[in-house]
Amino acid sequence: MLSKQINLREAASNVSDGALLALGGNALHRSPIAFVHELIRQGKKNLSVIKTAGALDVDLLAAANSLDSVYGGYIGFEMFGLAQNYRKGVQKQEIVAHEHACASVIAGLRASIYGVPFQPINGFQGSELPELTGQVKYVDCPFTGKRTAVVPALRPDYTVIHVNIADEKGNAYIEGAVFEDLIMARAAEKVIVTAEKVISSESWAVRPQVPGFLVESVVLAEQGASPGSCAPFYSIDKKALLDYLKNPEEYLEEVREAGVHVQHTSG
Amino acid sequence: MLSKQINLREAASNVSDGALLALGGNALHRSPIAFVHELIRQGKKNLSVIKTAGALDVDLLAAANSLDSVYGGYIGFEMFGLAQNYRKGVQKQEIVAHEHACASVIAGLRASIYGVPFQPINGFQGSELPELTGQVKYVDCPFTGKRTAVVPALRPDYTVIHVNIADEKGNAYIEGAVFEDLIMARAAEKVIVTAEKVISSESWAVRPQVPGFLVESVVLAEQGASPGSCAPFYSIDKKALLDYLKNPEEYLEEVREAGVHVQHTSG
Amino acid sequence: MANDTEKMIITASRLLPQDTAVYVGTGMPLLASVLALNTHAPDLLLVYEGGGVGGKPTGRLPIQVSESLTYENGVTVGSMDYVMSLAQAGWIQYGFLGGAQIDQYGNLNTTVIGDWEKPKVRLPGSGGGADIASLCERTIIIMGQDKRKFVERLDFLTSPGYFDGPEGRAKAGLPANTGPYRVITQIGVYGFDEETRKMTLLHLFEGYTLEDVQANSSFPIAVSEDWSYIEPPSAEELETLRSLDPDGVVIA
Amino acid sequence: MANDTEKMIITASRLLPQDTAVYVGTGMPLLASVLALNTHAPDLLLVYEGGGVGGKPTGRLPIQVSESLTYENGVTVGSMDYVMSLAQAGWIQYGFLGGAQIDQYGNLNTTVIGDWEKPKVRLPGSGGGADIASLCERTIIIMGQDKRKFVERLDFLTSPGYFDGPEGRAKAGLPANTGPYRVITQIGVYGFDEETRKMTLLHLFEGYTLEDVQANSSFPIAVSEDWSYIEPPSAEELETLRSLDPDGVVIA
Repeated sequence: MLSKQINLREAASNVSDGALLALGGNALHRSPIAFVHELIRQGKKNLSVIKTAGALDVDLLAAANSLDSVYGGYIGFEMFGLAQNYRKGVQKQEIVAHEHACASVIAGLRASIYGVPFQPINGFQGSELPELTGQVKYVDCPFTGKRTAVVPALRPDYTVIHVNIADEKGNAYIEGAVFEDLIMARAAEKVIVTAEKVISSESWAVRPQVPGFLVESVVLAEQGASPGSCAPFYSIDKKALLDYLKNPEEYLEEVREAGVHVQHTSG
Repeated sequence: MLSKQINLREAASNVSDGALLALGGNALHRSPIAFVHELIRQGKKNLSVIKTAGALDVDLLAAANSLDSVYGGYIGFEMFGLAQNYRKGVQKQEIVAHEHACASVIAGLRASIYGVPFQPINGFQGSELPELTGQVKYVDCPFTGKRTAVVPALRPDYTVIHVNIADEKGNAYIEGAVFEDLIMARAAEKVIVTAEKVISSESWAVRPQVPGFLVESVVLAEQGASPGSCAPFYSIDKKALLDYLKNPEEYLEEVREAGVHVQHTSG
Repeated sequence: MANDTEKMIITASRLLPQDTAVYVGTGMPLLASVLALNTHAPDLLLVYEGGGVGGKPTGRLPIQVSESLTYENGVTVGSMDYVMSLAQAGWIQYGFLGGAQIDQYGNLNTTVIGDWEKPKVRLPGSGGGADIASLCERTIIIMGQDKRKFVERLDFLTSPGYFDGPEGRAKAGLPANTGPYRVITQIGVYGFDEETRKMTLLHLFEGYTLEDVQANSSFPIAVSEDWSYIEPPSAEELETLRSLDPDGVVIA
Repeated sequence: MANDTEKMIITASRLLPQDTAVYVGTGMPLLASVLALNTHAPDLLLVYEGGGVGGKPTGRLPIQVSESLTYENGVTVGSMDYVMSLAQAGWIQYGFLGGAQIDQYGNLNTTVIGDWEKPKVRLPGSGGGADIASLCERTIIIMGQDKRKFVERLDFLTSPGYFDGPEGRAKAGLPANTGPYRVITQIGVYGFDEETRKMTLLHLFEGYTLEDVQANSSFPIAVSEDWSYIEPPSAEELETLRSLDPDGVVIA
């Protein structure tokens, strides 16, 4: 079997303008930030993003004017405040917020992994979320008659996840919380894995959770979630995040000038 | 917190006649056979069983006239042949086969873990299975218009799973294949765990997959899946299985005479 | 002396009983839950939004629910799908909520200020809020109180409280015996009247008056006949809380 | 000399290409897949009904798909839900099926002999059959051939083939480019004519004649113009196969 390992530039170049991307990780944790940086360097346009809880990843794409719409449950920097560039983009009506909750994003992805066009969901009775962007409709259960909320399948063109370890065949291992990465990796048309370490498939000491046959390409990206965290390798780089929130333009300038992925830290 | 550990007799006595039971394990592997033996000793009547692939467990209940109906995908002894007592029960119309496939049983359980009354399922277009016992109906997807098969939620009164290790709080660990046990344990009203070993909750060396708060009671049952297998502790006891298939009455007699759970092997 | 945040967290933690499961989000809810675990409720089951179940972090607080510390000593390292499904199937008794706006029936807005189509301020969105609000038996809302936050009419209903009164949740098809249980602000603790499902003052923090309650709300707030002052944080509570957040990430 | 079972397994294994995913059930399919893995297709991905993905068992064969050996050297130890969902989402190219009855369009019965309401013989049921038959790109059916098994009309349609002809699967709403690919019996190998979707002889095992084909079927079987004899098992194939099942559990 040929190795699936390619470099970050090649991998990102496979993503077309206008693509629908699911991004792994959660909030400031284990998001594929190095990949997002590369998308920005390549000047991608009109991307849409699927993400349960987005933060720097979504906000960076907003700041770079690469973002058309978001299927997201929560976009913000948790205790560091609002996602200012995403916020402004939505307020200026340049970015469409497909109003979701984390659970409805997941249910939509779950529909795709089971090859069905929709999923019933409990917990959307009464919120104003549903009606606004058509992300929730109702059907009557044919067995019980119960009126039941359903969400449409979410099928990303690409899922991009950042993991602790991958091998050249695409097998991938995540330490600790997997978030929705394993679901995203099965819901997509194609999957790109970026990894802190790429090892030989003969040398696994742990059991990978993502089987390689689901994966199109593997990219080595050390510090690939920074300035977010990638447990247990590194924590959030608060200084870099606060610098970003203060001056996103300067951060973007640095990303673009770097030309290639650099191990981004404030230190 | 009080210990949830009780003995096999107490645990089985909580199951009422007419109860709907989900049984863990798959075919001849890691099924809660000791628990089934105890149900038979207590002369339970009119039970219904949910099981993806059933074998000795279902057939024993059929042989003991404890079984009213089965929601199952496959009932048989794999390469050892048909489930003769179940087969005869259905042929005599004493047992109702709610015609399912393994995947539709799982989808029904999945509906329960998500708190919804039904689940859409891919792969039932065209089989005659659906129409016969009302286990599959169709709805039109409100987003795509696609005609979509759906199955009703399966919500067991009790799920009974046999695991490798449990603790007194109900936390439980399965080695190797988990089959549908983790889904069953979340789909049920109540959960009973039988275990090869019961340890103190302070002494886990592995991470249990079933959180104790889902579990009503824990039972120590060494060789609790025998004459089926419980990897990696023991394999199938072929002689005992073949003896059963030749003479189920004698096997039942031994179970009843034992009075309590004995470590059942042919050796 | 405890500051407002500390008082609110300690008061929230006291509401969490032993032997129950609580759905835990970032910030004050996380601190309140871990504080309960370390004081009166050692068997409280923490279900972290990020996917951990039963984690009992030691030492410093995990400041975010996705942090690896939330798995420490826990049972399951799952996904958000896993923990959400526990709520969806009715396994979670308690949940925490916050919001930019609340109305008298405990409905919450975390989505937009202004019009949804052309928002004045775009907020983070529901996150797990809509689900928690819909599915947990008792939700505890923690938020600052002023006239802009305690509003007559939400700009957007993200997470349902009692809608427009006692029949609201049943009419919407929400599970029985669920809904907002308490609202904790810097001024006091509120419940929801069983008859009207309107917000009602139950307890005041010392230093505040009944006038402060109304002066900081755009809707009228009833006062329970047997309202009382909240017992101030004990030395043990305060000390434990501060040891959980030594850098003052949340409580500063 | 190879016996019928050995010949059928070896022939099945040859049909499995490199770099594809095959859904593996108990018995002959398991042996055929592991044989392919050990001969011409070392990168074949075995997806075991019991939940294992990518397992490459060494030494003796795991005689049942739920056995722990199916996880050896594998990637994922999942659940049946996991591996079924891979088929449901279209990730699995090849699947194996068997049956008590087959008709000329490759429809299969594993449910009952006789009437479903009052069966003469109750069979095990669908298992994963209905799904595999519906969802895999190419299914390979392995079964013994005689007039009782090759029937004009099934007693029950458990697992869909081409229904009643070329439009059947599309009409039923099944995914395009799926359906029965080959039927392997002790007599020969059959395909399904692209025009009619009727079973057609492609290859004979040595020792059998075209007359045997028809004499052992209750429906007429067309013969491909360029039918041929099957190359007998090589010494390597036979040796490898027997080393996988030294006790003759399946091949005896």
